[in-house]
Formats: sequence, structure tokens, C-alpha cells
Amino acid sequence: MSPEQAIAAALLVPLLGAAGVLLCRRRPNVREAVTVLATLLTFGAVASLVPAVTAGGRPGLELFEVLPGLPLAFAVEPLGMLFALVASGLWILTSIYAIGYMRSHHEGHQTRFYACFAVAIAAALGIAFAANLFTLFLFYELLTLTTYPLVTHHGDERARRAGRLYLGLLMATSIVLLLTAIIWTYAVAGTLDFRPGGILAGRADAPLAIVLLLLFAFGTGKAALMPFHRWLPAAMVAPTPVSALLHAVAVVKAGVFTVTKIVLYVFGLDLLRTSGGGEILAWVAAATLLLAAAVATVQDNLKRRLAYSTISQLAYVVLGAALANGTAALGGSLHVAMHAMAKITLFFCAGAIAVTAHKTEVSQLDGIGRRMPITCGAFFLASLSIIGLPPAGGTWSKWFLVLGAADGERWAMVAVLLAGSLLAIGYLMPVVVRAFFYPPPAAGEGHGEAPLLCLLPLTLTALGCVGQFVFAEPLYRLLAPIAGM
Amino acid sequence: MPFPVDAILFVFLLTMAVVIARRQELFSAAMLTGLFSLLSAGLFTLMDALDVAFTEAAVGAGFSTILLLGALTRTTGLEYQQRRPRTRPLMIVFSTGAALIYGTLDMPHFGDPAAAIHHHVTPDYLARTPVEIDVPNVVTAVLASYRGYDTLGETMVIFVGGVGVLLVLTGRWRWRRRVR
Amino acid sequence: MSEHLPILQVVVPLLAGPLCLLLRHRLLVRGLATAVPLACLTIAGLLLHRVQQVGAISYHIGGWAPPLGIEYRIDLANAYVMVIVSAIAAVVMPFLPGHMGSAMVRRREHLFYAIFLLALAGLLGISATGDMFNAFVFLEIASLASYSLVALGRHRRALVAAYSYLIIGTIGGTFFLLGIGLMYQMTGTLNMVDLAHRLPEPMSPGTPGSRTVLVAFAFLAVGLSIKLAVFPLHQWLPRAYAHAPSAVSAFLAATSTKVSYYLLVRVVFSLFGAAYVFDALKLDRLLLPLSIVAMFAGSTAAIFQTDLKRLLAYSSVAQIGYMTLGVSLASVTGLTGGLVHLFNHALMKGGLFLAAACYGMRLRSSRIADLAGAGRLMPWTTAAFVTGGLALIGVPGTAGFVSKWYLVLAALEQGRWLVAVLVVASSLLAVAYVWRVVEVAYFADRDAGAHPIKEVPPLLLVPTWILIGATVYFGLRTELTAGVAEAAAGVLWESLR
Amino acid sequence: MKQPRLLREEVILRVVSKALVPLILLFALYVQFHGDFGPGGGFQAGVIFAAGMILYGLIFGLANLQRVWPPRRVELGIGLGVMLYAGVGVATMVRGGRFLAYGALDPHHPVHGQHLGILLVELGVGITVASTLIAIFYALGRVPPEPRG
Amino acid sequence: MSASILGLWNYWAVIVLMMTGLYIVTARDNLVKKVMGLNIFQVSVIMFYVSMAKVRGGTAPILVEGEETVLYSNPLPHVLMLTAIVVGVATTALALALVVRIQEAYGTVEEDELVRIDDDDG
Repeated sequence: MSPEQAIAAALLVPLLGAAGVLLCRRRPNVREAVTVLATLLTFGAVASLVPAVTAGGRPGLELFEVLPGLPLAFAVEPLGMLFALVASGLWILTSIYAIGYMRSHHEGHQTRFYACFAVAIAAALGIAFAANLFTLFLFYELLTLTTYPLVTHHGDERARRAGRLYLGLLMATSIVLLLTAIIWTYAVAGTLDFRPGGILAGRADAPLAIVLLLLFAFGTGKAALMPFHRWLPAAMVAPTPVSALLHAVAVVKAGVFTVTKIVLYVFGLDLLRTSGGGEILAWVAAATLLLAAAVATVQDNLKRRLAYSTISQLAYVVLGAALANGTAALGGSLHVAMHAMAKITLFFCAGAIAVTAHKTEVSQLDGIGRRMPITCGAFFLASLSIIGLPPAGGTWSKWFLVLGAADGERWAMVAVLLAGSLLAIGYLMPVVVRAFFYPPPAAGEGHGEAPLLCLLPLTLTALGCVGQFVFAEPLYRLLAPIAGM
Repeated sequence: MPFPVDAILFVFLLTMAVVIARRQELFSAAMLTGLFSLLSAGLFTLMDALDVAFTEAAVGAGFSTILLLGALTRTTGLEYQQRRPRTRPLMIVFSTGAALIYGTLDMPHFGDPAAAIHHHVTPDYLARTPVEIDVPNVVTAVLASYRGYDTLGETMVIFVGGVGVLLVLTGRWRWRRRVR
Repeated sequence: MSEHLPILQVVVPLLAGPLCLLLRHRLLVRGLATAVPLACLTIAGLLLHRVQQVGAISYHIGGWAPPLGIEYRIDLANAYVMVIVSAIAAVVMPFLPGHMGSAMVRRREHLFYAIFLLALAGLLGISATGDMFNAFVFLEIASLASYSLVALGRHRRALVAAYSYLIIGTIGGTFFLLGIGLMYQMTGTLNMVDLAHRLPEPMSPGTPGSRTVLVAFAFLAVGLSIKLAVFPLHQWLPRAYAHAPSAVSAFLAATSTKVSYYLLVRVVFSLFGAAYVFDALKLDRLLLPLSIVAMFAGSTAAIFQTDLKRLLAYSSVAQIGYMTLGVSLASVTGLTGGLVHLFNHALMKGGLFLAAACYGMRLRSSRIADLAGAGRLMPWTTAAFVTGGLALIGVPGTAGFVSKWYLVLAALEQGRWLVAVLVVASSLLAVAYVWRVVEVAYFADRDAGAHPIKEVPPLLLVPTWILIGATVYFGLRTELTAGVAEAAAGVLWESLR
Repeated sequence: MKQPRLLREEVILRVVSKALVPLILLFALYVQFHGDFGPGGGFQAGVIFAAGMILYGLIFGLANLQRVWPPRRVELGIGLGVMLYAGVGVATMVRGGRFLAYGALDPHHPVHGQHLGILLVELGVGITVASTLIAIFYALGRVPPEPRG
Repeated sequence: MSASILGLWNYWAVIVLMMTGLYIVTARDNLVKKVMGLNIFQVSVIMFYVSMAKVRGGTAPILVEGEETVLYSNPLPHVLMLTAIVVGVATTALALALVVRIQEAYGTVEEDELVRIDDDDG
């Protein structure tokens, strides 16, 4: 399979999968088989691109020109490769988990769920492979629209309100800020192609660069920079696999990926540094990082706590990009993968607990680790990764981030990064401590471990977190070019 | 200065328009509308527009009046007393009128043979009609031949109007009284 | 025969109208009415192709050379408009038998089709002509036909709507006629090319010059703005479109305002020229705020409607604001945006009104609240509505995005970043009114007591989806829309002077 | 039209109209075919013709008029007149001229062609106008289908 | 100034008539009255055109055989106004047809009454 075909396959297979799901809506088993098959094929197609990209190749696919000078085009570079791997890889696990979760929860509208999920993956891969801002924006909006039915899955008033907030906030930021920034960039630079070193460098003066940078950063509502973060906690009403999709697989990752990609390929690190835009963005990210983490510590609802944790962790990635040096950018990019693996594990665990023990609040979890040791063990491992402690993958990304900040002698940022990790300990460890060391409530409850289809994926992802620590080398080699190493 | 027939006609016309505006007895207002058309036909004759006068007399004074009377027999002969103040229409009317009068300021004067319209295109009509069309009435020549397509359009207007009336009046379908 | 294409474009539907009266038989009339717009579309396509290759075509009706006779003058701009108008007619026409059948007395159907074809002929005639007075005549043909069509709505309010449409439309038409008269007075000609040459130049550049010409322009512009429903002269539009039969609304919303827009643009750019209108009169200072107010006021009004068709109608007021914004930006890019939006809005509003017609047929109502459960019971119609709604919002991948792209680009080119932000911000209001409908259709449950509904037959679905599909297609492939619009904007911009 | 039943009983009106209607029709024909020389033409002729018919209908009753001109035939006339007009245009195209270039009707004597064209075209206008006005009169004069109010 | 009054008073008189018509259309509530106003408005516009066509000392544009020096008034506005009259009567007919239907459907032809009835309908 040539790289072009692989790109096309990666984008088309999920769509065909969605069509297949719709066609097989009357036979759930076949439908789920189609989903799993699509996930595997997609991942295969994405993975087949890795050797070429690692070897320095930049395979591309140009479809046709939509507007003059604006083709619908795809090109694979390291950052996009990483994001695509994360999205398509975690899709496999999420699908398996979803089958277990949706069935044991007796959720309705399952066909719509699987179909929209598949289209959302296609949109995420479109974002990952986009060769220009225009293509990226197209798939960015597609992702918003296809995840909307997932967020409002239950269709009750609460879900609809969350959906309104989700759609309203993401649409508003993307249309008003992001689109303006894109067209402005086009008017200034005459192109929207992603190019190493940036297209604005030399064309935009410092004030314009700062304005554009802020428009881009806040316009990418999916990156959940404060104050445009509220959609994320609200979207917690959706079923757990959807939360996994939002927090780990596609949506927020698409957001921070977009910011990073824009910083690297539209502005370029030099412009970011010289214009002073990086400094401003860094402080915005730092504020989000600390505030969200602080809010997370006081949340009792487990999923809400995880949601604020996500907001905080996303700010790490943005901060990595904003620090405007190669090492930090590398750290930020690595964190996309590390956080994805860890956060999906945490959500799987939260979902497994909800399905099995019907508990959603942290304060209800006393002693639950004795009944569900595997789930809670996985939760512990993933927590380590989020905090940034060995033996979990998060160690590396945080290490490079701190290193990058120290390289630039940005000591305040070093402090912020470390404080973030401390706060992470503060909001994650109590869960583990309660689960394992607090006595269970007097009235014994008749439940054991989570269903196998839930347990299997979360075990795998937890092991994945460790794997990311041990085998970080390939990821580093893949990403090295963007850091100029 | 000759006897100002046209000025007197204008005074009549204006009086009539005001009476029509104020008259609540609609049958007589309709008759006055017909008379208004007839008088304007007289004015058109004074201004050498024989064809227009003829048509206005036949259509405006004749047919339109029949239409109005016919409509009145099927509706009501009496207009209500209006109480609401009418500032908006007055504003519209005054601003439109002021704009038009402002626009006339740079216009060639009434009857001025030097006006642009008498020196472009029209001389061609007058000169070429005897040769190319060979009918004495230049209006007919322009109407039916030089600008015959407009007349086709005009016939189409009548066609649409007629068919529209038929459709509105005789296509009998039921209306629903409430939006549901 | 090919040299007669310009006149055939108009005469074919013009002849087909009376032919309906002679044929009378229902099936024959329906067949004729379906075939004619297709023929028009073919001719328009050929003309567009021809114009792209050889430039403007002039057809001397009656064999008399202009300015003596009437001329049909086809260039890129009006060929483009004629393609849109006949394409919409070709799509809407097959929709009509299924839609109107129940609403009308059977033996009167041929009158309906005659009027419909004449409306089409009128709109095409306005577009094709190179003569101002001829444009007026065809404007009146199209208008009279529209009034009658609007009156056919099912509720008695349609009659009042048609009446007030008639009154305001006639005032607009008469203003237009007065404008022509004043212009004629100063030049002695009615031919557009000739007019553009002979309109007196202002003594010093940057001043309005002759007061008569100024007032002539004002009356032409106001008259056409009434027909186009430019804010604040738009009040007739929501009433007329809300109460007309839905398929008629689809046709009128997609074509009638578009043709008025074309004529306005023709007058502004080709006759008077951008230098006069923008440098001397500073029209943009008036039109730009009005357009923006229209965008926001129309969309805001749409949000608060309880009736689906009224919602769409108010949305049209807002969308017309986008089109006039394109004019007021006073640049080729802006005009391109306006012309692209002309095409795109025709597609999406046509498709949305057809979807509303599908709903109306099954639900026997156009209230938004009655759409409950439609998402599940009428999935295809609802999907069409959602897609069309996304296009209204301007989501990338739909035609609406392309329009907004050009408008924002034009605003930024001139450094009017506030205008750019307002354009994109107004799309958010579209999100609000579209999503109100979407939520009801998908999440609300249908009353247990309500009569059962099911999906409409393919005969109605296919035309709807052709238009909706086209909004997606032209969101991605823009050679025909943006490409032609850009060239047409160039042609218009150069002016006939 | 206001009160048809009463009018019908007026003897003087009946007698006068009986004499007047043929004269009106004759005048209409004169206007129709003499428009080239003096004022008038198809449009005015059509109006006058229709006026004569309407007078007849008012005095002698709608039913009598409709026996002469059944509504269906009138409706046909509306279409026919326009078709005649446009048909002349098509004929000129078929004969190699531009649309409505009457000269093409008689290639050897373009002026004759003009005369012929104008004659036919004016006739078309007359037919359409007369039929339309009569049709509108019928439609307005119809007894309302449901009780008013 | 006096020259322009003498030269333009004709137009101004026409404009005053025209505005009277426009006032009736916009200000009166009775639908039939509005149509009458529309008639006056349109007839005045026709007067405006016909005034433009007039040439002082001219005669109707019906050619006199053999005379070369006759001054004719301008025929073109006359032609245009014949069309305008037709447009006017077609509009009037359609408007009145609608009025008749409105009377049947609502039982009134007063605009404010119609608005009130529609508001009551909800």
C-alpha cells in the first residue's frame, strides 16, 4: 500500500465503517463486528505510515482545490502522525470497551452512537493529516458536529443543555475567533499551508502576531483554555466511552494538536519568541493549568474531577508550544500521547466503577479497591502518568517540558509545571487512597470486578502507560524533527 | 400667454385626488377615480399624447372603474372612520416628494425642444419610420416594431394579470382559519 | 439556431405559459411545465459556456440595433444568474404536482402552471435584457405572477400577505419606473450600455454632479431595494414567504430576490459605476451599516419565530444582508462574495423551504413545536433540513462557508476587521435558530394523540436532496460558483462605461 | 353591474344598448385595424370590444353573454392572443430573421413584412386584452360561492 | 429662480398629485381605497413621462405626409406609458381580486381589522 493509499484508507475506512454500522443496525452483533473491523483496519493503515515518516518522509495526498490556492490536501508530518496513532489506536480499545459498557448499561440509540463515533474518528484523522489550515478547519468543525449527537446521547433535558453548551461554545469560538484568524492569516500570508518555520514569519509584525496567536489559541475551543473550558465538564453527561473520546481519543487532543501545529507551522518558534506572543500565551496556559487543577481537587464527582484534570493537562501541551523552544515543544507533543493513554485509562476505570458499583462520587469509593483490585490498580498506574512519576509515560513528557522551560531560564514556568504536578497528586491520589485503604461501608455490596469487555481495555491502556515509559524511544525518534533535534 | 387650460386641469385633478382621499362613501370615490382618469386623458391630449389619452380613457376611466365598482359590490361601500395618527405615511410622502422636486431642478424645462431626449434615438424613430415601417403613427411603429418586444411583454402582463385574477377568484380551495 | 439562444432563453417559458391554457389537460400541462425549466437550464448552460469563451453576446430583438431597438445582452454576470434561476425552477417544478395537488381545485391546475412559467420567464427576462424599460416590464411580469402565487397559500392570511406584497411591490416597481424616467430625461436612451456612456459626468470627480441623475439613482436603488427586501424595506418578505405555499416560497426565495439583487448590482456597477456610487455618493456608508443591521436583526427575529417558514423567511432577510454587504464593501472580492452568496443562498434556502414543504405535507403544520419526533419518523427530510441549516450557518464543507470566506476576506483586505468579526459573529445567531429546530426534531417526543406521520415519497425527497446535495457539493467544488462569480464580478466592476 | 337584475328591466336601456353594442364592436374593429394611421391599436380595441361585451352582459344578463362567449372559450382566447404574438416572433426566427423582425416575413418587401407583422401582432394583443377583460368580468361577476360575512 | 418655476411647475404639479396618491396608498386602511390611491399614483407617473415628451409648439407624433418641418412631440415616452397603463390595470385587477377574496375570508377589508383578527387567531 502506497502512502497516498494509506492516507486515503485511514480517512475512508472509518466512514465506510459508519455506513456499515448503519446498514447493519438490525443485527447488533454484526454491527459491533463491523466497528471492530473498521478500527483494526484504520489503525493498520495509520501504522503503515509510521516507517516512512520516521525516516523523514512527508507523504501527502491532494484531492482538489476548493478555493483558489486552498486545496483539500493532506500531508503527514511527525506531530500529525503521533496524533493519528493515538486516535486510531485508542479507538480500538474504546470500541471494545464501549461494547461492554453500552450493553451492560442498556443504552439506547447504539447504532447512532457507533456511526457517529466512527465519523468522529475520520474527522480526527482528517485534522491530524491536514496539510493546510483550511483542511484542518473543515475537519475540526466536522468533529464538533459529529460528537454533538454523542454528547446529547441520552436526549433528556440535561443532555440537551450540555449539548447546547458544547456546540455553542465550540462553534462560537471556532467561527468567531478561529475562522477570523484563518482568513486574516490568508489575507496576510497568501497561503494557509503548514510549513516548517511558519508562514507568518516575516509577514506579520509583532502586534499582529500577538493578536492572531490569541485568536488562534482561544479560537481552538477544543483546547479548553480558560475561560472557554466549560463545555468539557458539562459534556460529562454523556456515556463513558464518549468521555473517553472527548478527553483522550479525539476531541481535546485535536484542540491542543491544532494549537501546537499552528504554533509550529504557521507562526514558527522564532516569530513566537520575537513577537512576545509566546510569553502571553504561556501565562494564559499557566493560569489555566493551575486554576483547573485547583478546581479539580475540590470536585467530588469523579468524572468532573477528571474533566478538570484534563483541562489542566491540556494547558501543559499549550504551554509546551508557547515556551517556544524545541525541547518544550517536544515535551508538549509527547504529552499528547502520554496524557491520552493515561486519561483514557482513568475514564475507563471511572466508567467501570459506574457500571459495576453504580458509584460516581469520590466520597463513595471507600474500600472499593478490595472488590475491584484490577480496576483500581489501573487507576493508580494512570494517575502516576498524569502526575509524571515513573514508571509511567507521563514522566518523559513532563521531563522535557521542565527541561525546555529551564533551558529558556523560565523559572516561573518551571515552578508552574511542578506545582501542577503537585496539584495532580492532590486530586488523584485521594481516590487511590480511599479505594485501597479506607474501610468499605458496613453494608456489603454484591459486586465484583467490572465486566470483562470493560476490564480488558483498561488493563491494556494501564499497561500502555507503563509501556510508554519503558519504550519511549520510537516516539522520541518520531517527534525529534519538530524539535529540531 | 394662452389660456392656461392645463393649469386648470391640474387644479381639478388635485381637488379630485384630495376628495378621493377623504371620501368615505366608496362608490362615489370610485366614480371620482374614473373621472380623474378621464381628466388626465384630457391633459394627455393637451400634451400631444393621443394614444396615451385614448388608452387612459378606455382603461382608466372605463375598465378600472368597472373593476372598482364590481369589487365594491362584493365588499363594502363604506370606509371606516380612521382614528390613528398618520405620521409615518406623511413622512414618506414628504421625503419622496422633496426628493423628486430636488431631482427636477437639473431637468430640462417643460417643453424645452433642446432636451436630451429629443436629440438622441427619437430623431431616428421619426426619420426612419416612414422608410422602414411606412405607417404614419410613429407611436404604433415604435410600439409594434422598434420596441415590439416590450409590447409582447405588456401583453404578457395582461395575461399574467388575467390568469392571476382567475386563479385567485375561481380556484376554490379552503383556507384554514387558524395556523395549525 | 444557436445565435437565437439569448431570446429562446426567455421566449420558451414565455410561450409555454399560454400553451398551458390551450392544453388544459393535467398530465400534458405537468409534462410541459417540467420540461420547460429543463430546456431553460440547458439554454442557460450553453449561454454561460458561450459567454465564457467569446465574451458578451448581444441579440438585437426585432433586428433593430440598439439603442433603437431592445437588446438582449448576455455576459458572465447574467448568464450566471440565469443558470441559477432556471436550475432552481427545474428542481422545484417536479416537486409541485405532489405538493400543490391537494391544495388546489383540479381543473384550475393549468392556470397555476401558466403563472409559474410566466414567473420564470419574467425573472429570466429581467436577467437577460440590456434595456432598462424592458427590465421594468419583465419585473412586473415576474411580480404579478409572484403575487398570485403567494395568494395560493393554504391559510387565509396568504391573501392579506399577497395583497400587502402587491401594494409594496407596486410602489417599488413604480419607483423603479420613475428612476428610469429621470435617467431617460437626462440621456434620451433606455439601453444600458448607451446609458452608461451618456449619463452626464460630474463636473469635478468625487461630487454627485447632476441632481437629476442623483435622484434617478436614488429611485432606482430604493425601488429595487424594496423588491430585494433590503433592511428596513423588508417587511413584506416574511409575511409573503411564510404564507405562500412552501414550494412557491422555495422558488421565490431562491430566485426572485436574487434577480432583484442582480439588477441592483447591474445598476450600481454597470450603469453608474463604482466611482460614482462609492466615491461620489459614499453609498457604502449607508449600505454597510444597513447590511450589518439586517444580518443581526433578521437572524435575531428568526430566533424568536414559532413558525418554521417564518423562521426561514427572516433568515432570508439576514442573508440578503450578506449579499448587500458584498456590494457595500466596494471591491471585486466583496462583489464576488455577494454573487457567490447569491448562488449559494439560492441553493440552501430553496432546499430548506422544500424541506419545510415536506414537513408541511405530513405534519399539516409549519409550527416548530409540531416537528417533535420528525427526526426519527422523517429521517431523510430532517437530515436535509439539518444539512441546509449547517450551510446557513456557514460550516466549512458547505456552500455557506464559501460565501462567508469571500465576504470576510473582502472586509479584511480593506482593514475593516470589525466588519469581518461581525460577519462571522452573525453566523452564531444562525446556529441558534437552526439548532432550535434541530433539537425539537430530534429530541422532543411526538404527542401520543397526534396523527401518525411517515417519510414523504421520493418524488418530493429527490428535489429536496438535489438542492441540499448541491450545497455540499458547491461547498467543496467551487469552480462553477466562486470561479464564475469572480469573473462576473470583474465584468460588472469594469462597468459599461 | 351593481344591480344587474334591475338594469335588465329598464326598457330604455335595453333598447339603447341593443343599438349601441354593435356600434361599439364596429368601433373596436375600426380601432383595431386603423391603429397605424391614427391613435389606437390592439390594446385599445380589445378594451373597447370587451366594454361592448360587458355592457351587453350587464343589460341582458351574464348568462346570455356566456352563451355567446363561454368562459372556457374566453380562457382559450387569453392564451391564443399571446401565442399569436409570440408566434409571429417564432415565425420570423424560422424565416431567418431575429425574433420579431417582421421584415423577414416578406423577404422581398421588408416594409410589407412590417405591415403584416404589425397587423398580426396587434390582432394578438386585441384578442388577449378582450378575452382577459371579459374573463375578469366573469370572475368578478360570479355569485360568491359561500354566503358573505 | 422664476425661470425654473415657469419651466418646472408642470413637473411639480405632477409630483404633488403623485404624492397625494402615494399618501392614500400608505395611509388609508381600506383596501379598496388603497387601490384607488395606487391608481392615482400610477396615472401621475404617466403624466410625468408624458410631460417629458412634450415639445413646445410640437404636435402629436403622427407623421404628416409631405411636411418636413413639422415639430413632433417625442413618441417614445408615449409608447412606454401605454405599457405602464397596462401594467397598472393588471395590478388593479389582481389587487381587487385579492380584496374580494379577503372580504370573503375575513368579512372585512379594513387593514386594522384584519390585523386584529389575525392577532386574535394567535
